[in-house]
Amino acid sequence: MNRIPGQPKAQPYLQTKTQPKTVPAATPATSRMAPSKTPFAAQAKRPATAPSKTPQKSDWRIADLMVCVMARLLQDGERVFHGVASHLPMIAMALARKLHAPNLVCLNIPGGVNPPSVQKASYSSAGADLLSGAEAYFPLDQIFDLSMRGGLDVAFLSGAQFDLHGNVNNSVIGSYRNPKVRLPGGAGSAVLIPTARKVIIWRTRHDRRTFVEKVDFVTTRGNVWKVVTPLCVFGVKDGMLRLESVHPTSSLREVEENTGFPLKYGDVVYTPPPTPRELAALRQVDPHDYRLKEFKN
Amino acid sequence: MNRIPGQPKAQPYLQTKTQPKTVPAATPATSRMAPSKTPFAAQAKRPATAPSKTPQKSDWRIADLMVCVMARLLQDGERVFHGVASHLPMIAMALARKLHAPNLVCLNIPGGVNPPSVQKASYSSAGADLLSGAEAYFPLDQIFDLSMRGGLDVAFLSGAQFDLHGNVNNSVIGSYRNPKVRLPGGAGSAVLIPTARKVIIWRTRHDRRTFVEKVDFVTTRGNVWKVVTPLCVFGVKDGMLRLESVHPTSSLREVEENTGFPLKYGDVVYTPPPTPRELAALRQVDPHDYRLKEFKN
Amino acid sequence: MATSAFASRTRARSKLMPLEEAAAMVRDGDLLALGGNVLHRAPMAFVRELIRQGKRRLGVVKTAGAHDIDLLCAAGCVETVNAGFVSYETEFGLAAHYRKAVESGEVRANEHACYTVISALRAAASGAPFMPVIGFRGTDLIRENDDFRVIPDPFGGEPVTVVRAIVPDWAVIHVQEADETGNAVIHGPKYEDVLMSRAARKVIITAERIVSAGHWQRQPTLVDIPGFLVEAVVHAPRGAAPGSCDRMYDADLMALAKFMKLERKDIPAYVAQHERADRSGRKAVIRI
Amino acid sequence: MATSAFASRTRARSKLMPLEEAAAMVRDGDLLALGGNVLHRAPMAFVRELIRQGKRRLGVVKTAGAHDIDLLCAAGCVETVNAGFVSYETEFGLAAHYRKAVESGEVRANEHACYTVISALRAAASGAPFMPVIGFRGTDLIRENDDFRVIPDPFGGEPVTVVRAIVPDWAVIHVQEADETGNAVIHGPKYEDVLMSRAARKVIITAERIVSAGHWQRQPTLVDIPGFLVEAVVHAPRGAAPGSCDRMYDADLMALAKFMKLERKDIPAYVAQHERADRSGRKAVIRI
Repeated sequence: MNRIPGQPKAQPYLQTKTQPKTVPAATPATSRMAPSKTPFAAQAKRPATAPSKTPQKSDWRIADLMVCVMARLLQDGERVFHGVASHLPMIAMALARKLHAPNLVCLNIPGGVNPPSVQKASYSSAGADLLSGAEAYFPLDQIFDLSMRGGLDVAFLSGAQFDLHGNVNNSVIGSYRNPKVRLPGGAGSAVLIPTARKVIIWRTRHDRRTFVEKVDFVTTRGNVWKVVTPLCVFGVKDGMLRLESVHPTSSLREVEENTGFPLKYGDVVYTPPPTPRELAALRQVDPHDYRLKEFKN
Repeated sequence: MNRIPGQPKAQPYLQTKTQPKTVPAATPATSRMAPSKTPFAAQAKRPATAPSKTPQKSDWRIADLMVCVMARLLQDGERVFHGVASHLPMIAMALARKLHAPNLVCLNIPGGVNPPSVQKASYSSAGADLLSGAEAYFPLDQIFDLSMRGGLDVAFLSGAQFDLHGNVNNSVIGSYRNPKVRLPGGAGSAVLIPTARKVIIWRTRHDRRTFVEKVDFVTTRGNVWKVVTPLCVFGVKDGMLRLESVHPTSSLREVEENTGFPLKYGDVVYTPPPTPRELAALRQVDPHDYRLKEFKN
Repeated sequence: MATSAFASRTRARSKLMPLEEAAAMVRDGDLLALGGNVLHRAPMAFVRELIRQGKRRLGVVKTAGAHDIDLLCAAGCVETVNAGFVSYETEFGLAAHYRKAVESGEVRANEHACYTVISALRAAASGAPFMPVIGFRGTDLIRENDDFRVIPDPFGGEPVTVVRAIVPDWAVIHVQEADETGNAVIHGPKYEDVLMSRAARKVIITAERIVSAGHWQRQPTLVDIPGFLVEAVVHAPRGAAPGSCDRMYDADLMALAKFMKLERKDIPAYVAQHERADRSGRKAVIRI
Repeated sequence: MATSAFASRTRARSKLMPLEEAAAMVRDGDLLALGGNVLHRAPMAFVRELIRQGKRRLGVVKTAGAHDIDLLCAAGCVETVNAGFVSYETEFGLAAHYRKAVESGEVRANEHACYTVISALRAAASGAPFMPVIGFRGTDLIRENDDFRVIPDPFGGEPVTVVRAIVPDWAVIHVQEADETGNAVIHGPKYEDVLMSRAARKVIITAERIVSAGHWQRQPTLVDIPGFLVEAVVHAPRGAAPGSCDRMYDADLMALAKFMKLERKDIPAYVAQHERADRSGRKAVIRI
């Protein structure tokens, strides 16, 4: 496990209320990817209903942090979509709705508007369980239409390769007609990234194969707003990815070493770690730790 | 009442089985339109459940004949649509389904596939009663789609003006921008007449204002197959309306005098009158005589 | 399912408001998609309220209208009608006020085929500038109505007619049941209402009954219009009268026959008569 | 209502037939739209029967496929896949057989956005040669996939991407309930299945349960696919397994995990194993 020292207890954690600590430029980095597969032993033993008031580094895992970061990016009342193979956003949306965005409109492929729970979505984020008990039915074709007419606020999308210019590839490694690797395909991203008001990219890998100088194929490009990885958060400025915050478990150098394009940044801060309130809510929303699933491949 | 002499009792009535009698060219005509508003007194007194075995002229009205003619044009298994303000086709479709076309697929604006009854559709052929008890739901937008992709066999449509070339006007009398009369509009006809495999036009008026030399406006043109009026049935040959049969209540001369374009015809026959079986079924399908409604304006 | 953990859901902002308030959101010159079809489930209470509020230069879009469009034309509220058919079906014949207004040049009848209205709304719903309508050909409407063009098929087929998107400012839809957040259910024929709710910039629901939030959680696929698309919910009992509303009431043919005899000058009194009934719905949710 | 007078309705031709017979209608080279989404409600029994019958050069169209497309590719039945996404979601990762077949050049991956699949099917359903897809821009797919063109907006707006119609020869849809005439009801998410039933030339329904004709007369709006669009109805209990079928069974993750270990040579034995279960449905309606 490679983690930088925990934050001092006195540090405020709520991103919205405080100025997060600036990242020291020379924080050491020793691995290419932030590991997050194995839950901390301490965490596993802690009763889920009684979280510590003052979280330590052992209170959370990268998956927890990523979900919390993604949830914080959502504002109350927004219409947000997640697709297939999207456990982290699915949980982040439910978390945001529970915490600060009670009027979030959560949309998904099976069409359940605001599913009351994501606790049955163990192996799929596109199944009937997300429709069960929902407020209304608004399925995929209509979600696309909504985005086309400018009515989708946020889409969570992923991919296999990203470059400095926010190009996304989930189609092929190598050439399209004669691929070295045939990837799953961009799913909805080729129409959603250009049309959703804000696009949040997440990816559970952060290495030089994923963040590349130039993508092999532009499956899509457009309104990328944030990119959340196990190491950091990128924003977009002047059409280019720009490092916004480094997770407290990582460092500027680690990000730099694992990114295939030259990092752009100004004032980089530490990503505020999950707060006790966030962690408690997260345990309620996702008691079975489905948020770890995306880290298993 | 202007009716030509009744057919001899021995004459067979079933169009499908016999060669209908040829129309004498000089049958006298004295009125511009076949009246059919008032049911015959004799008919009104006859118990609906015990029709005569040998129909006399007093057994049926023009509305009955028109409905029977329209029903006969439908073949088993066909997908047939009627729209708004369409009592005659609505009843004709139900009648065909009851008689010779049990697998007819009856479609309508409210979306009831094969409504079990049209007996509640008193003032409208577009209301919820046609969906109640239906086999399935297939509403207007999908019926149009079906026709666009070549899947609609027959559409019943009407209009205010028709000409020799099968042009249909239900838009304006006078000019489009500055109309003398603003008509209701072509409804679905501008897309259905070009795309349905067969279009049956019906109209309860047959006069020189309706069948004109040249329509004021071409709302639509296309696959007109038959035109059923209170006087006759037109077919279409080489893109032109051609007289096919004259109702036994009318005459070639009457049709000629009431048609604003030169009549084209070869062997013209009398339209076989409704059979006892047809009339009995018609009374079951439409016991409240909704088929007279279109003759009231 | 831990519904209790999501108590905040039931506290979502109520969109229930009086008819007057909802109608006041409509501005002169707005384009309205009116739900229902001919004499069935048209938002008549809302239409009468628009007239009482003296709206002007409205555009209307609908496949087949009857009393709604006729009445708005009689009251001088309308500038343009985009429709495939405007008439009272068989029983009452032509829509006399609409007809006169078009013939006098006061109202522009932008005639569509019913399907081109649907296609234009589909274009709007999918954010597209136009929609191909393969069957719309050989009609003078292509020449006279500026909403149509014939373009080449880029895939090498025959030229194809396209219809311009129609984006209503409002879809006004009368339903049997809605909750205060705007989730709405149409019983019986849905006509073009669901499409309208997707094509319009904003949606106003008038409803026979206001049901409690979460009413359809056992069968969410029954919800025709999800609340998040809806701007306002109005409780409007008998809101489609004198037209029909499936499972609630049939058309009032006597009332319609009476209306047929009215002249234009009688319209203010006619809509004033309905004011109390039209505004009789509940203004707020009674929480138990 | 005089239902008795319409007794002939219940004598409509039954379309119920054995799985083998329905699959035999599919010819080599046909284009199939497969219902469901990823691991949910895909017509797996039908897919396995296609493999047992040795179909070749099939085209497949679907927004997001998983086991269905992977298995067909493993069996060498496929020539082209038109899809937005082919993968087993998170748990099982990529669709290995699909991936290898594309990488070897045996299968052509005609990548779409899920929405351009929907748009292409909408074009087919409405008989149009193409459909505008306003959001599809800035992607290399426009260059590489021949289904797309960028055309001017005849109404003066920005150029717009259009997608060519995709007209499947067959839509194969697994549902929970159907009657012998083909009326079919999907419980839970419908995905693109209703659209597919309208876009395809012919429809095959496989169903968990065969219900009596007239089953939905009290609520005809529940019927997702009207029988007159349907060519064949197959009784296929557990017809979506090892995927899920809402309200009937969830995905069989153990079976899927086992499948993941199979190589191409194991596929004939794999589908043979399923033959008895796949063909276990009723072949005819039992009339009481």
